[in-house]
Amino acid sequence: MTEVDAGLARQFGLNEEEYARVLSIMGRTPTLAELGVFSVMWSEHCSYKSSRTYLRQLPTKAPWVVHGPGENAGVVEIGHGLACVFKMESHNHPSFIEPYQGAATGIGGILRDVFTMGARPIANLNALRFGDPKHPATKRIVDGVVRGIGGYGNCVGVPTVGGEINFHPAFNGNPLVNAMTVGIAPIDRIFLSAAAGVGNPVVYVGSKTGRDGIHGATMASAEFGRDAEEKRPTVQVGDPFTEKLLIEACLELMATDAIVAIQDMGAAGLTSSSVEMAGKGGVGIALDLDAVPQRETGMTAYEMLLSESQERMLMVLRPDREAAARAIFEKWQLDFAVIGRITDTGRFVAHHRGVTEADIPLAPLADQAPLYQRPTVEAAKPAELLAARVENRWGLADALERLLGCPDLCSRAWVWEQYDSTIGGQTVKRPGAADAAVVRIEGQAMALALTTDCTPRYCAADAEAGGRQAVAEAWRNLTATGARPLAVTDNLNFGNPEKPEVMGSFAAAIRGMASACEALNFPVVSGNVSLYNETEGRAILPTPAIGGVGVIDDAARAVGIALGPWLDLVLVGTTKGWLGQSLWLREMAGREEGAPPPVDLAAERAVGDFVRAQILAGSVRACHDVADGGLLVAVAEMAMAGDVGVRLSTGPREIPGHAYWFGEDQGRYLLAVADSGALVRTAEAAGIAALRIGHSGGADLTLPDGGTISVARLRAAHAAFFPAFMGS
Amino acid sequence: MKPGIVLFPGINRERDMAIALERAFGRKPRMVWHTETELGDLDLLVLPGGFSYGDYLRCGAMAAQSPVMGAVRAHAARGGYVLGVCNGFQILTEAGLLPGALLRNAGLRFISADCHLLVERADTVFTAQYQRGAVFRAPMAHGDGNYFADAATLDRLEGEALVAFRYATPGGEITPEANRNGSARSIAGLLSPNLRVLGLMPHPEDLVDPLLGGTDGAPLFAALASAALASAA
Amino acid sequence: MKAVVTVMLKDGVLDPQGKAIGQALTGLGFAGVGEVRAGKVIELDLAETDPARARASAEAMAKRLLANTVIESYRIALEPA
Amino acid sequence: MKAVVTVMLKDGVLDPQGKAIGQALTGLGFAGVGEVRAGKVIELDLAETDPARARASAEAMAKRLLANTVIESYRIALEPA
Ligand SMILES: Nc1ncnc2c1ncn2[C@@H]1O[C@H](COP(=O)(O)OP(=O)(O)O)[C@@H](O)[C@H]1O
Ligand SMILES: [Mg+2]
Repeated sequence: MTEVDAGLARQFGLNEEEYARVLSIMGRTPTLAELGVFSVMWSEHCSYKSSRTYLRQLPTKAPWVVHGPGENAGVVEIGHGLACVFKMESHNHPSFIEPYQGAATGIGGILRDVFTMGARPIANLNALRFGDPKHPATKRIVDGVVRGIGGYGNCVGVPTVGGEINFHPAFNGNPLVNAMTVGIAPIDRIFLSAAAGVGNPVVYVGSKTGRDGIHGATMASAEFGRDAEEKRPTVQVGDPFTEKLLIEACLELMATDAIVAIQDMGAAGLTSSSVEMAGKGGVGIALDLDAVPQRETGMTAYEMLLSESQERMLMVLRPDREAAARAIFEKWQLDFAVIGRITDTGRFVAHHRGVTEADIPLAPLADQAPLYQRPTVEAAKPAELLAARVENRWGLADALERLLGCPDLCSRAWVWEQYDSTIGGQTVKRPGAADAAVVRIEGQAMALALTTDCTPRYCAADAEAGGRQAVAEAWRNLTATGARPLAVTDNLNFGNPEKPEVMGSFAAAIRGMASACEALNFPVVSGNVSLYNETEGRAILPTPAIGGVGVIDDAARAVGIALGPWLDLVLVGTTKGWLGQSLWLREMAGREEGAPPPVDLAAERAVGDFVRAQILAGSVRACHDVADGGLLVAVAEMAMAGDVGVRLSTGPREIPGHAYWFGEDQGRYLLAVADSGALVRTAEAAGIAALRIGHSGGADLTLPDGGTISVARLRAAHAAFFPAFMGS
Repeated sequence: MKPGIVLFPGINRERDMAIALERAFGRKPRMVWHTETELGDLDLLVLPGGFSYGDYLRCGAMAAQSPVMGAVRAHAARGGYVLGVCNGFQILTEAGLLPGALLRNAGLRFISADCHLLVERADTVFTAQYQRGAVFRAPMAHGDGNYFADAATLDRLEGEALVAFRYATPGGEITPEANRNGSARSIAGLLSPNLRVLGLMPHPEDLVDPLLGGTDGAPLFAALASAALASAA
Repeated sequence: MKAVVTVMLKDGVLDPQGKAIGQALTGLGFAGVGEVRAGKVIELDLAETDPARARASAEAMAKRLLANTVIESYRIALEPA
Repeated sequence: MKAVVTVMLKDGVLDPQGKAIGQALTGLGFAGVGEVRAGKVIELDLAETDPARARASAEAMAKRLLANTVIESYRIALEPA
């Protein structure tokens, strides 16, 4: 039997002070299983001990918000008696260890967070950050992650409709895989996790429990004797087939009145799900571990409590509905086992082979969970890089062709063609067709607009500005389709929180996000924090990934980016020519400097509301926000999508050409309309900057510096990178 | 005729198919569970797309063994209509209702993209509302759509004109580039000798609504629906 | 007993996976790699203890489900459990 | 020589495919089917004629490419070509 002491606690990730607190709560030395429970519940992942104080700063309320942070996923009302349920979650470390399974199980986990609440998943998105394409590991990781996302998502039959990809050396040893799932539920049929009803059965459904991904500490402790080998934590393997059955079985049961509470078994599996359910319900829970469906022989209580086997759910049922529920799960060929009861003791109790392996008071386990105000140091904000100080040696055509071919701007078709984006028969705007994916709601005229956004290089230069920009860009991408932005989920990926400069960037990013969410009335309803993302002791770029959801009442009014012939292109929003941290500066001048482009939140809102109104009025044929790469890249993207040329007018004299065409000033949109005169007049009347910059037609981009380049050639440059890099 | 959709565990395009059928027939298709053996008065059986049994072992292999397939076989033997799309096509070949097999895509990757299909026969109940030689667009979404049969079988299929659709360019040429999954002779869809069983890899059911990018797939379901009227009359 | 069923694509059936593996190996600098074929192996724990009967039932399983004889051939090996 | 590399998921690693195959076989009425594990087999024609060296290079190929040793284990068998 393993000796439990401060030393073992340390291996389990609990420091002296935390272990002392465990002793005082228990009033005795905890058992191995109890120590395991404390260590996972008080881990950064489950307790948010470093981030909690900051998360409180995020605005989480709006009239349409039904459930904000605190549930398995956020819930917003979208009308017609329906709610949209969504969340984003990271699977960064598993995806580095085993890219295919790491990414696949990440999709499975976020799907469960959404259907746990009674929602049918209707769309997936994924925000990915990879290392330098030249780094030897990057290709293998890209291949595995993309296959894994497709392998799981395609099989469960949820369309993958969007996401984003960046490459940067800071992610060489630590890729980011952030997955987002969006589901739809009747607003009066949302299921929560708070357990209730003393004596009610606690039911386990789904796959059997194995020794998958058990607390890494197990491996560290040598005391496990002879059969240590089999007890090693094993990589979790996803089973999308079982997940699909689990979705259908759960939704079938949710149509009845059998469920009192339900919770997916995510991180720290049985432990966190049962502790959270009982804790939230203010009741106790007693588990009989002998009843847990087991895949392997000789599993200990410790192993069953900490196993992270996938495709499992925990439910509290009305006792009189147990038989009916069992029948549903048997029909779907899934395990169904009563493994415990709800009690009135306020304690978490686990019995195994006649022994009480754990008996923990729930209130202190939650209330006395560690909470840290970690020291922070905020980096000095870089100064603005004046366009005049950046010399330009390239013609517009050459620069454009090179930018469109660079890893951060090139076509992602190689990736999204491995994701089923049409299943469900509701995908109105597929990947690449619009700034946000547009997915109609079955049986309704309305559709959801969905996007994920973050610009890590901006966050690295100025975390507060970067956090603000990420939220603003998500809002802008939804707006550009004609949708009304509703709320966001976020995935805060940062380095080691014990490093003051990392915690400083975390604090600053939250501040920036909060200011934008506030100003844009775009609350945070769910999210996830992933810390300790480090490469050889060097932190990743701060990456507060934002998942945005909007609604458009008539899907037929949604617009994409594809430009048609004989239309005017109108730039809406203000351009100064901001080259700092721009892709042009990095790719052409080889410099990563300056302050990132600032976001004027008041202007952002005014311009966005104006653009949305124009789209809904029906006069806009295509719309694209101006983002990475700047104005000329945005024009080229619209031209390539519509396979039509554009003749561009010369920009304002006072701004250097390269700064005007490649600067990344925020809060701008390109609108394609038949009559720019009318649009410009309405804009002026509304005090919004609007300028006709070109007219579509022909097969070439005709540039103001006299250069010309064919759309076909741009497409070739745009399409080249991924197939060449991945060798297919 | 009355349409029914056969559901196997892991099937996931049944909703898409039900929407397309309801649009054309004006009534909801009946859903048939894989354990059912009595199909009642159904006269069109649709095996939809998805990942029956997770596509584990071989796509469609386990579904082809399920109880309902006995009834599907009997239905086909009686001259009943059967449509298999994607996984449904794979199941039909595994069950021996259509010849050949569907292998991993030549590029070894899942392909989710629109393809163009050349209509080889317009004189079947499935294709009556297309013109022979016409080209229509359909989304494909599969990892195992690479049609294979031995040379003799292929020659027989060609000889008996049982190829319904081939992958083609938008202009209707048969080229290797247009045949992205590497199918033998660019075969995308196949008919049984009595022309009452059709299997195809792409998804016409996902292109029946202008809002979703076109209605190229609608004629297939409209043809079935009007055949339904004819048979009812 | 334990039955190991090995399922390979028949000669004449294109094996893109085997081909890709072969190219990758050569690309990694392994010399003298000729043809490469990729297949499946299914290991079955059978209650049956009589080799003949174990083989017969593995045979039946292969015919019925484990192999698609249109494209695949199979071989069966028995091992004591 | 010919090297046959068999790649299986390590013990304890979930094998969804094996599980589904096992259920299907039982469903088809095959009695006494216990655990089922599914794996890959790669057959390599090697120019190498010396068994020891052939095994060594097959070993290297398995480590480098054929098996994902994070979740998979492999075994190698040699046959005269
Ligand atoms: N960065 C964040 N912003 C807002 N809410 C968050 C954030 N991180 C976590 N949350 C919320 O905290 C709760 C717990 O998160 P998590 O542990 O990821 O849930 P689960 O265990 O169900 O995946 C969830 O309600 C989640 O939405
Ligand atoms: Mg959860």
